[in-house]
Amino acid sequence: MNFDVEKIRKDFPALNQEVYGKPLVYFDNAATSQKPRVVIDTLVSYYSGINSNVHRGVHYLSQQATEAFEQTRDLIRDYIHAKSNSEIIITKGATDSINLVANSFGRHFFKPGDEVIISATEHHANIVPWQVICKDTGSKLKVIPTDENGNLNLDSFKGLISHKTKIISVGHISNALGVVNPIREIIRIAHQNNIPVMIDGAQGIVHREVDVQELDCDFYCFSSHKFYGPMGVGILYGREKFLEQMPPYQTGGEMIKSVTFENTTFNELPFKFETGTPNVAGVIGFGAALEYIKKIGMPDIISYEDDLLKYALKKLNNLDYLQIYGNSQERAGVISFNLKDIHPYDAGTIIDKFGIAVRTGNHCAQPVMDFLGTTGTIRASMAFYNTREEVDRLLVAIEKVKEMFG
Amino acid sequence: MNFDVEKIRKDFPALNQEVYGKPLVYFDNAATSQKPRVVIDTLVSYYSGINSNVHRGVHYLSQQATEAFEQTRDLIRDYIHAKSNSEIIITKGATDSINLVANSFGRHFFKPGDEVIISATEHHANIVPWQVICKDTGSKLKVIPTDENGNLNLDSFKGLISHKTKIISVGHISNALGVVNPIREIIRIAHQNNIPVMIDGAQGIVHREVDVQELDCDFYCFSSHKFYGPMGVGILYGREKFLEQMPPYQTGGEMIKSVTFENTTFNELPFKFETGTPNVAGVIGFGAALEYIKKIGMPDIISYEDDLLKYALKKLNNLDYLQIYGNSQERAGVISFNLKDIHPYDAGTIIDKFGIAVRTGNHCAQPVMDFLGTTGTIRASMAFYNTREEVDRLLVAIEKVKEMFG
Amino acid sequence: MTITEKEHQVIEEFSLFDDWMDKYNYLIEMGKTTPIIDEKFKTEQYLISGCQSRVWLSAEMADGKVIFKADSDAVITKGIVNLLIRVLSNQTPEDILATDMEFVDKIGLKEHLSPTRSNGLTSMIKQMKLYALVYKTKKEQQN
Amino acid sequence: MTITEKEHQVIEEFSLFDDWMDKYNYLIEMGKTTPIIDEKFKTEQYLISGCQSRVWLSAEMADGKVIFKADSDAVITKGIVNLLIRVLSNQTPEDILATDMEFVDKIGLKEHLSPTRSNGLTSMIKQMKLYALVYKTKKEQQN
Ligand SMILES: Cc1ncc(COP(=O)(O)O)c(C=O)c1O
Ligand SMILES: Cc1ncc(COP(=O)(O)O)c(C=O)c1O
Repeated sequence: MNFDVEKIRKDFPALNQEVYGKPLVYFDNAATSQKPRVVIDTLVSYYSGINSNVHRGVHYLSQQATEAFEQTRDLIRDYIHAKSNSEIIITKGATDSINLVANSFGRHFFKPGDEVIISATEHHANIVPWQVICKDTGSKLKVIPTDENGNLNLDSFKGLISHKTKIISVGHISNALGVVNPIREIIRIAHQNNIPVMIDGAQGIVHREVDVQELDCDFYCFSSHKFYGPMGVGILYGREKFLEQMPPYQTGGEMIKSVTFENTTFNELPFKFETGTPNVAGVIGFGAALEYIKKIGMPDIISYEDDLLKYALKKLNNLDYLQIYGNSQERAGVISFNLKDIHPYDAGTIIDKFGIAVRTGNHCAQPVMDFLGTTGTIRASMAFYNTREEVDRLLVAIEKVKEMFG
Repeated sequence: MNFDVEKIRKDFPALNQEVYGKPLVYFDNAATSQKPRVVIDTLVSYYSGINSNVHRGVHYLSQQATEAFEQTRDLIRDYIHAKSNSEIIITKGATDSINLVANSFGRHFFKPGDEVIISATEHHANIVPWQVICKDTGSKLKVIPTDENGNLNLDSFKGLISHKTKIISVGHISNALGVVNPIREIIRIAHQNNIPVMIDGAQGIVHREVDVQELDCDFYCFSSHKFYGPMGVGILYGREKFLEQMPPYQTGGEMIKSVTFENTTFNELPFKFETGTPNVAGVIGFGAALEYIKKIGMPDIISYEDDLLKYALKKLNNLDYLQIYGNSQERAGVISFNLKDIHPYDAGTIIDKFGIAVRTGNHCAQPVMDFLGTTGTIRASMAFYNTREEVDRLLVAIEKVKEMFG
Repeated sequence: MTITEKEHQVIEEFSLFDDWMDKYNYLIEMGKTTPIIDEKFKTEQYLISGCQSRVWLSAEMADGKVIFKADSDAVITKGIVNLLIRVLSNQTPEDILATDMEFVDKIGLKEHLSPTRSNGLTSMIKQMKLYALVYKTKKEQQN
Repeated sequence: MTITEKEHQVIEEFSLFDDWMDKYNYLIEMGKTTPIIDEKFKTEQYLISGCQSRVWLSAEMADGKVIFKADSDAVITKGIVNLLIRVLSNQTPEDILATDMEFVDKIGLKEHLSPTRSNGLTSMIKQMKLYALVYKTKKEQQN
């Protein structure tokens, strides 16, 4: 493996800083990742150069910006192996993408009595939009149960499916526990019953290779900012067949063909779902992130991350006062834990003082916290630029916490 | 006046470039503005420093980012003189803001037979969302007519108002014609009838000082990217009284208080309307833009821009083969015109070759184009960094177009 | 003349122009020449989307060859579509389908025209090939 | 002791600590001390929002003074709220309303605690002042 983590770390300016006089350990990657220099440089050169509004502009800058913008769409399509650019919708984030589908698919396809299936380990972004649309359309939300380690129960899942099920939406990787869900199996079962499946890939895209055609999912979404790109950009992949049938979500400029006060006809895919001035800089910056990732190579990234995760788990498992959640065969990116009898907030406050950024709380996944019987956990989420030394430093901090509160 | 345009131009890296071997003249500011260096630098230092997800994070970076993010909200509140931060909602752009209000206000307050009033000179972003919600709720869209110069007819407006009118939404400054609408008068009349008013300030905020309390509007929205800030950020000001009553728009993380699969309770204002990871970098960058604008001083900016606009109008009026639209007493930022018998697209294509960025087409305001009896116009939209020399260069280009096609 | 021969002719003509102004003047000239479409074709049905100006394109078969006609409300657009017609009209459906329109790149049309415009260009070429495909299919069904 | 006197006491105590660790150890100690709230107050109604951990706060009047009691599921948070109680409890509503709680800044609580947390802190202080306001209003109505 040609993977040199020290060299890679140099690509990320934010990693090279001190916090409270100590070198930063950034273990909050599941919340948002740091950005390689090439992404930051792309933003600078965009705003110093071709910055302008895209589409419909005849002037040079607008042409350049449009070309760069649409080339990024090519890049994204290519990266996730979608069939065509019509299937790549630019949004402002994973949450926006899920709201789009819940709203547009839901309003079009749901009738009173219909059902939506999600899982017990979802992020709020993949719960609440479905709750709202179910309430609005008189449909019902059903939940795939999990065992105490965050493994979804596929037998129960099969039992939930009925002719009323209109869509299934599950996360690729749980952000609270790091469990990789059996989405292939879920998609296979769903499709046997002719039910479309949406995958919330906010964490999945970061730690796994994604081929939407091979996965055979109907929707897949993620955020740029968790995948080394700028903030304010999200992606929604949708199968053309469904996108064609779905009504527009937000409306305004760009997404229309013609407007009179009496009637409006909408533009073709993907523009039908993209209104207002897009985040051109952000999108082009995300293109730079994708190029960067491709250069490092996802297979190398995955094997390095898996190795680091295993190392961390082994070390943490040695501490008998730790409760580690999500002990699944398939896990990635995230370790969620608690020190027995110590509030995660207390622990997080002290760990922070060691210059280590972990997240504490419910991780926007309150139902799974309720299920685990805790108000929150400490979550260390890792990226391919993290190191074993950083894991060791986390251990030192944890031991100190134990000492202070134990 | 302490206003040195040559010095100011040096603050904007993108202005310092050549296009087709000629110094760029950027007259497409109404589509998106260029950014001062301090905005670009802020993005760089954010992404190289405190980049992290905001709210709920206990670690240092998250605290810093949250503080900077919320301080920008202070800055915005202060800039438009809103009463409290609860009234400042961060969106992804003006279009997003209008969709939010149309949806959330509309679904809550509209009953079949109700009416919405907009104007004949609106941008599609302030037409289509209202069309959609009217259709969904069985309400009716009414339109304030305009004269041939884009001046709204206030007598007709009074005639449109009825006890069924639920909201009035008009632009502050028309992006297609540059006409400044009599929004004070509209708000006064509306409030006499207890009807709330939304102002689409996408262009207004750029060329006028805005005090939402003094204006007494109920909603006011705009985009960062047209106001010298980064892309992917919009603002919605809303009167707390209405925001409190309105249901959330998008749902997911951040905007909730508690989630179970059965029930979700929502967070307080402004967070109730903000879900998903916000564009932290963009918001903080917009803060830098506001500081910059405040330093230059809006009164100076306005008087310089007005002077430049007058100069350009005088010059263009000398060309008898030009048709100039929007000849109103109150205009700002934009000159929309056509060369008689020459298609704007033909003209724009040639003007571009002179290194001059103008926009051609319907400017996302097809109804006003229909009304003017044209498929499109050439639009030169100016900012305080444009100069008289640049106007002169536009004139040379126009004369060349006349020569080639005339 | 075959399509390739016509392409070479066009490339040669454009090679004479030193600057963009001459190219555009040439396109403007082309925009003023026939064949102009019959008014009855200037309807929604024949409109090509994706251009900032309106372009109407019609096709008919004569002696086993496709005859294209077009018009646009913008002169430069009309010049471009007429250039395409000059190369593709009066050719067999098979030949039209087979060509990859190399000349478009070679004469700097793509480079000098915006993505908006080259989208328009792409739409025009796509539409022409579509007509060719329809006629080819019809012919095959008749055999 | 007046509020100001108590504030000075706290500021003095904190001035002895060289590093953050000592400050937190002190807060943890404070978190372990009484007055702990009665279990019956540990309900939604007494919960203060805006903190990552749960904080319950109750108040009652005795001899014209407000007595605060509080609890939290996190020790540090409990330490902080107990610190506030130490300064504000057993004071008149008027005095509580009048103070601007300077000591919070002076002992570096704001600086060392996150905005999330200082929001929690703000919420706590706000809630305490609200209680004081209620009691003040009640008193005035009785007169
Ligand atoms: C008057 C007006 N309203 C709304 C918009 C939409 O703004 P955005 O594209 O930033 O959402 C624009 C921008 O073109 C505008 O000029
Ligand atoms: C699994 C999952 N889904 C959705 C989201 C929401 O992503 P965003 O906040 O970028 O919209 C997140 C981010 O926290 C996540 O981890």
